[in-house]
Amino acid sequence: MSLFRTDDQTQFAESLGRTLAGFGDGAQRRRVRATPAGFAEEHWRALADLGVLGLLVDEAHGGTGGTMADVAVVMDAIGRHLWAGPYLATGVLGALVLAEAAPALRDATLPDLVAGRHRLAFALVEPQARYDLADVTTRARRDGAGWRLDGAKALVAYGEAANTLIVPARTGGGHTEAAGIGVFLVPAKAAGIERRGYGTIDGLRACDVTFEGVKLGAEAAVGDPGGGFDLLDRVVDWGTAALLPEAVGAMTYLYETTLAYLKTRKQFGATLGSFQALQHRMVDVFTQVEFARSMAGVGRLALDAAAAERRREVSAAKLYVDRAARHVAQESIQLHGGMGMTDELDVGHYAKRLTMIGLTFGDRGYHMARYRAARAA
Amino acid sequence: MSLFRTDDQTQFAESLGRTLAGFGDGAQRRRVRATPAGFAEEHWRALADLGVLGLLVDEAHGGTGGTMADVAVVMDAIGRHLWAGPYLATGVLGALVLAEAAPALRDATLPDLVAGRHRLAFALVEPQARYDLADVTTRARRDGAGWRLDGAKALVAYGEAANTLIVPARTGGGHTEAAGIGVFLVPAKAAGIERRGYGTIDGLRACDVTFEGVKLGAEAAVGDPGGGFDLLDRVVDWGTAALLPEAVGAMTYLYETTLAYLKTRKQFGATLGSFQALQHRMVDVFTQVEFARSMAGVGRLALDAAAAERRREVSAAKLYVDRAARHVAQESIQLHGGMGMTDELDVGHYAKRLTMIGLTFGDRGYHMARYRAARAA
Amino acid sequence: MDLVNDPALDAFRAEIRAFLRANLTDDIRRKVMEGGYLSREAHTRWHKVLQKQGWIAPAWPVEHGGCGWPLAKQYVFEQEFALAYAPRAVIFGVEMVGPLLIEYGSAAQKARYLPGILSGDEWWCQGFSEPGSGSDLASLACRAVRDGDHYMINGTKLWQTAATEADMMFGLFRTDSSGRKQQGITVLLVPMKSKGLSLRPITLLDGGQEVAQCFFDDVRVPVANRVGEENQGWGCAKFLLSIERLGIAEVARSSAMLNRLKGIVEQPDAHGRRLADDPEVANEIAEIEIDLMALEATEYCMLFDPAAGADLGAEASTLKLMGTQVQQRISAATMAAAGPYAQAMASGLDGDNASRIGPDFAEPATRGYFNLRKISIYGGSNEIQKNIVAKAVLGL
Amino acid sequence: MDLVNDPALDAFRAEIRAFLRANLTDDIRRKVMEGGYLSREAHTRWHKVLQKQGWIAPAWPVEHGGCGWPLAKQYVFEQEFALAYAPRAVIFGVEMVGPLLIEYGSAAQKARYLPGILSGDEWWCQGFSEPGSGSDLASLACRAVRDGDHYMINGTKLWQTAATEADMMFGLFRTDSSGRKQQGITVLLVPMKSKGLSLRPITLLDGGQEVAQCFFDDVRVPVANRVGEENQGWGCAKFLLSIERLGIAEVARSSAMLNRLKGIVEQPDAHGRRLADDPEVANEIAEIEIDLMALEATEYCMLFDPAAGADLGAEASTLKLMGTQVQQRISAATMAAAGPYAQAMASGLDGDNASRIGPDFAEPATRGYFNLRKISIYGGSNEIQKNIVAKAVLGL
Repeated sequence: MSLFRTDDQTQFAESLGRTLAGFGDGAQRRRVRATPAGFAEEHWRALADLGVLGLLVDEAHGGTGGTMADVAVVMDAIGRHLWAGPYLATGVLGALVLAEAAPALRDATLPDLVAGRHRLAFALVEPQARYDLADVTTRARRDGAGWRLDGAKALVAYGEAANTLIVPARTGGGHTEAAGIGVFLVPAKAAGIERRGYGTIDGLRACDVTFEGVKLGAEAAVGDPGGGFDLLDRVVDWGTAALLPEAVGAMTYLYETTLAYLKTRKQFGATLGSFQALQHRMVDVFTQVEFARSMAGVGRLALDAAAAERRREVSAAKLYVDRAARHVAQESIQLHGGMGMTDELDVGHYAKRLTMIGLTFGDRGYHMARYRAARAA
Repeated sequence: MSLFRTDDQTQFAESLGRTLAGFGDGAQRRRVRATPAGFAEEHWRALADLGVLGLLVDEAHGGTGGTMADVAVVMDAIGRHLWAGPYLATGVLGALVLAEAAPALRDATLPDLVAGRHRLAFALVEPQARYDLADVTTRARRDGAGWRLDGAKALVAYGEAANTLIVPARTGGGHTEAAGIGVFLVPAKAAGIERRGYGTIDGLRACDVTFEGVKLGAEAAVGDPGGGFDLLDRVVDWGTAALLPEAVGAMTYLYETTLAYLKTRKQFGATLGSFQALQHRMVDVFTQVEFARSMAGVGRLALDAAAAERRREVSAAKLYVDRAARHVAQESIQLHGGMGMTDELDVGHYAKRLTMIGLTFGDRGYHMARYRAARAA
Repeated sequence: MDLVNDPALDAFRAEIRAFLRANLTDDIRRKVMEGGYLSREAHTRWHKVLQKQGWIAPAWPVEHGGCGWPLAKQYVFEQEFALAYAPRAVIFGVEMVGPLLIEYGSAAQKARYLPGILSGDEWWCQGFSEPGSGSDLASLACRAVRDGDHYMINGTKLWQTAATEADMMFGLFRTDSSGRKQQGITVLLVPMKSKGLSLRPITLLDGGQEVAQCFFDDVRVPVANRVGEENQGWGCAKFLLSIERLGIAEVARSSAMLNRLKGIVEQPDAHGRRLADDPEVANEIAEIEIDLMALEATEYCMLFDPAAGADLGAEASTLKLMGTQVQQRISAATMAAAGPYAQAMASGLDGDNASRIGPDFAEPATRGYFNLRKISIYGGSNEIQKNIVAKAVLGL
Repeated sequence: MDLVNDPALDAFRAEIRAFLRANLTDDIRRKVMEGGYLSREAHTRWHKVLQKQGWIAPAWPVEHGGCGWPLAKQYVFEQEFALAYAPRAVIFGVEMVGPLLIEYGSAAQKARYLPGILSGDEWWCQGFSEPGSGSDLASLACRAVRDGDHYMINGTKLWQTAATEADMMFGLFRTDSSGRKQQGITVLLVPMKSKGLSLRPITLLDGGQEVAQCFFDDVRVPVANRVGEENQGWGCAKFLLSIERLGIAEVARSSAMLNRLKGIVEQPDAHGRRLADDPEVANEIAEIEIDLMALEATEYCMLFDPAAGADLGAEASTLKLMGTQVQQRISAATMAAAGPYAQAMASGLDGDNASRIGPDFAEPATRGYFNLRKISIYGGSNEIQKNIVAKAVLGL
């Protein structure tokens, strides 16, 4: 992997861009996002047809055996077009977790995943946990050869549309201990599961999930059921690294749109772009976007490194990109003036998504602490 | 006391301004500051004649029984004219400490202080202590009816010109404990005292002082020799509150000078002040100066409050003014371009003084911790 | 920090507190605290309580039905209301139309309109901005042509707050295009039910519809509804803008919002951990608190400095600049306190608790964060405020 | 973070490290680390060591005595030198005059001047800025009038770094005032010993005299000293400015300064306390470190993106903007680490340890803080860089 796109990736990005643009203008896409599912089945299939779901799946299971650099191309396009759907948890986190799952489950599921017939959701957040990955109170108890799951998860993106939930659960240890956590693959329709759906401010669909005496087979546990924290930590880092190009894509849209607005909107008999104070602020926006783009690459490259370096650099990249995203989002609204405040313009919707990315998989406080701890390690 | 100047104070400020302006232009004042004493005896006398030294001294001892609002007028003028000399430790801290000293010492010294014949210096800093007031290792041991002093102090402003040093020393307790600290008035020429002088980056004169078996009378201890921490803390708050109007005065100079420069300096066929990006930055400078001015008033008013509120608000004011000062100093240099970098322009010298005020009596980290602690108290 | 150091005001302050304790209902208090939209019903209910107390118009002269209070009393009044999360009186009538008419209105206009403002029965909206005239207000183009004893209005106005609720608009209209753009502007009072006047509510980022666009299609307004002389409206506009700057620092409202935030971060979670113990959170709150102290002190200085004139000068723009920063910063910190739950948006805009996901404060916090982006844009954007200071104060 | 992921360069990197370990003396290393002024003697001593190694001019073509290295090798070279606190070669000769003459010089000029640069025996200074022409460089007025086979120069140049040490100046002079200001500028090479040329060293904020003003009073320079055509000097100037932007991010130098700061804050004090354990200090350093990572990655992308052209575009100005911020922020944090001792200034500018007050690093840290204010002013101020990006990249 490198910081630069290959020619193939550039072409891939172009065809992705055409496909996503074909999903309609901002208002049309918002209407789709406001449906109960939060995305359109035919759009999902169109993306599957482009091969986006198999990027991280090996060829033996129908995938293309690509890298996170390929995923970054997808996430950037998603960010630019403000598309929302269960891609991250399926094509990235799901592919990653399934590759380490029990062989039978893995072999049965991955080809369906690649083909767009099997979706996953990541049931990470617990109501009390904020961003602490080790704060897991959902419990998995041995139950014969299998498991019995009890507990609750919140803010599960596209959990209603998922066939399988990825669920960290406690098999032992105290409830903020890293030891004693397992990662489970849970059929979404298993008896004892309830899902309560709602929209999010950034136009996603999420749900709260409760597990009450949910019976799972032995194969539901991915890897060591008491030593899954490292897997969880790694999965979240992959998820984080995947959000960064989405943020960069959205920032790029805002930069381009705001710049175009400054070049056309007139006040005091001149375009806004002719006012030096606004020029300098727009240069800051441009700079933030370009630097965030590089930093998203740093986060991606770090996924291949040893755990301490991976943690350190993924957190560094998240911190940097989030700060830039917040700045670009705020400036884009401000420079659009009153229009930037309206629901009908796309600007605010991109701004909301960027703001929420900053609060997903850890905020500034969380990643700063994690960065410093990883650096000291 | 109020946030506003009385008419008397406005007149006082004007005559002070005339007197300080009479000390010469920037280059002339710098030459005076570069002398071994760091200030001119005749300037000191001129200020004493204006009554600045007796502002905080009661009328019984020859003073005018004024308030810190009067001192703020003096410090503001000192800041505006970048005058440097032993005023703070003599007219403010010295007057304050002497008022609580043994009556004989107090009655003998205060009239001389008011008349400009007796100067004090504040030997606060210890080499290892940074800003921690309780980190005192200089020791005062009982010695018959009196005391014996051993230790070292650093960065004593105008210590060489002082007749008396104000010296916090440990009489008991562990060496970062608040209990067991006394405040002593030490004749500067007592046997066993050595002073090593040097200049400072901001044009002051300072010295390191060592005490080796210095014998002091019983009257040297101000108040309770084991319970002087509160006095020390209060004295430093008065000193801090007095630095703030000095900073505001210096910022006001920089604001006015930089604004004048923007109005005259031409580039690209127009004055710098016609460029909107610079206009907006200059508005920020103006805003910072005005808000810092109010906040210096808040710090001053807080001196009369109970200890927790005094600590909280003095620290808040210091934090605010320091941040503004740093910003104004940096912008004044930047907006002056290359000229701002030169020693011959006054701008850089004001910037240096402002920067050093930010590191005197506690920096950002110190006052933030103190603010939070006082708020919780 | 107690800047209003006047024992005579202490009793007054106590009186307000007692009144609010006795009269402010929980539903209204909570709505204000959360930055939600108050219904016209709730607004009117509160207005009637204030009216009974005689506290509708603190700044108006007594002869027009106001309290006629000196500035210091108004200041304390506003402070206590804000700290208690009490709503303002319906803003445009009391704070803008009243002073405008008292200054420029005819006797007949005062007699006709002031009572409705005081009773709360007639609501007003402002008609200043237009699609092409935001920052550059004087370029407004919505045209009023004299036709006998009427003006005929054609064009459009944009960003009218509460227009859908309002009975009347006080607007600026173009009556002459031949001279400088500041000339040829006239103030007219327009009934919102006028034939030819239609509204398009505008949904904002937070999902609310507090503003609208107004379309004028041959709307006829009697000449008697003109305030001041024809083509002299720019003077009225400047007068109103200078009023709008008073209190624009929103110090007491920000104090209240900061108190709320402190309450939130001091709540222990299920493990007994408190966000307030995170040094970064604690520092951020401390910094906001200190910025707010500086804002309060500066506002106080500008309002009460005996050496300054009676009117707030252009320096007051700095209060808006810093005030909006503080408010936006508090709203960002409040949203951040919600952590992942900031994202959830289960309830409608007026939804009650039952339908919220996560902690109660989370959803209003996020809506509030996005809603408050407006305060650096509306009422003269922060960029315009800087231009004003650069020109009027710095002489650039 | 290891961006240069090329095993072929690892051996090269090891070679440089070994060379520096063996050859860089402590006095020079420490001076660079502290940001002090290197004497001409020390500079020359180091230059001779590099010359023996053949490493004077990494970017020059081999036929002119350079290393002819590809960009990646130059990048690693610069990186390792910076991390080891090794001085640069005397900057104007190798990095500016050499490339200028290689691009625009006559064969005779190359033969005459390149050897002196490579040997380090002839020092150069730049003659661009003037009292009235700082940001607006093209407005320069220092006049060169053709007089037979000489030019006669009158006027003044300002801010010439190392002018007091230099043997030659490459300068921009006004040879025609009739057209656009960018036209009518000519590059001349001026011996500093010329009759009529005098210097006034300028003391800067930190007490050093690294720059000077140059006065030209009927200074005669042979026409043979003209580089390129008469009146075509603006093209040369732009060429030089584009060179100056390369490496202007100062990533590796900043990394080295940050390493030094980390070493300082990790030192326990007399009570075993470390500044590094203060969360605010730790956060500040972490933030700088992260900003530096972003700067490094962005510089790397701009330099090595195969999809981009060979030349750094105006985007490179963003590297200067962010690079100066990082450097100034490190210098501020280093000064802050000195606490009250930041104020002490006992030694002279080249004073040794013995005369310093407080910790060794304190005095250079404070001088460094003030000295580094220059980097956002010189070489095209940050405001000018923003103008460049706004125009050339954003099309505003």
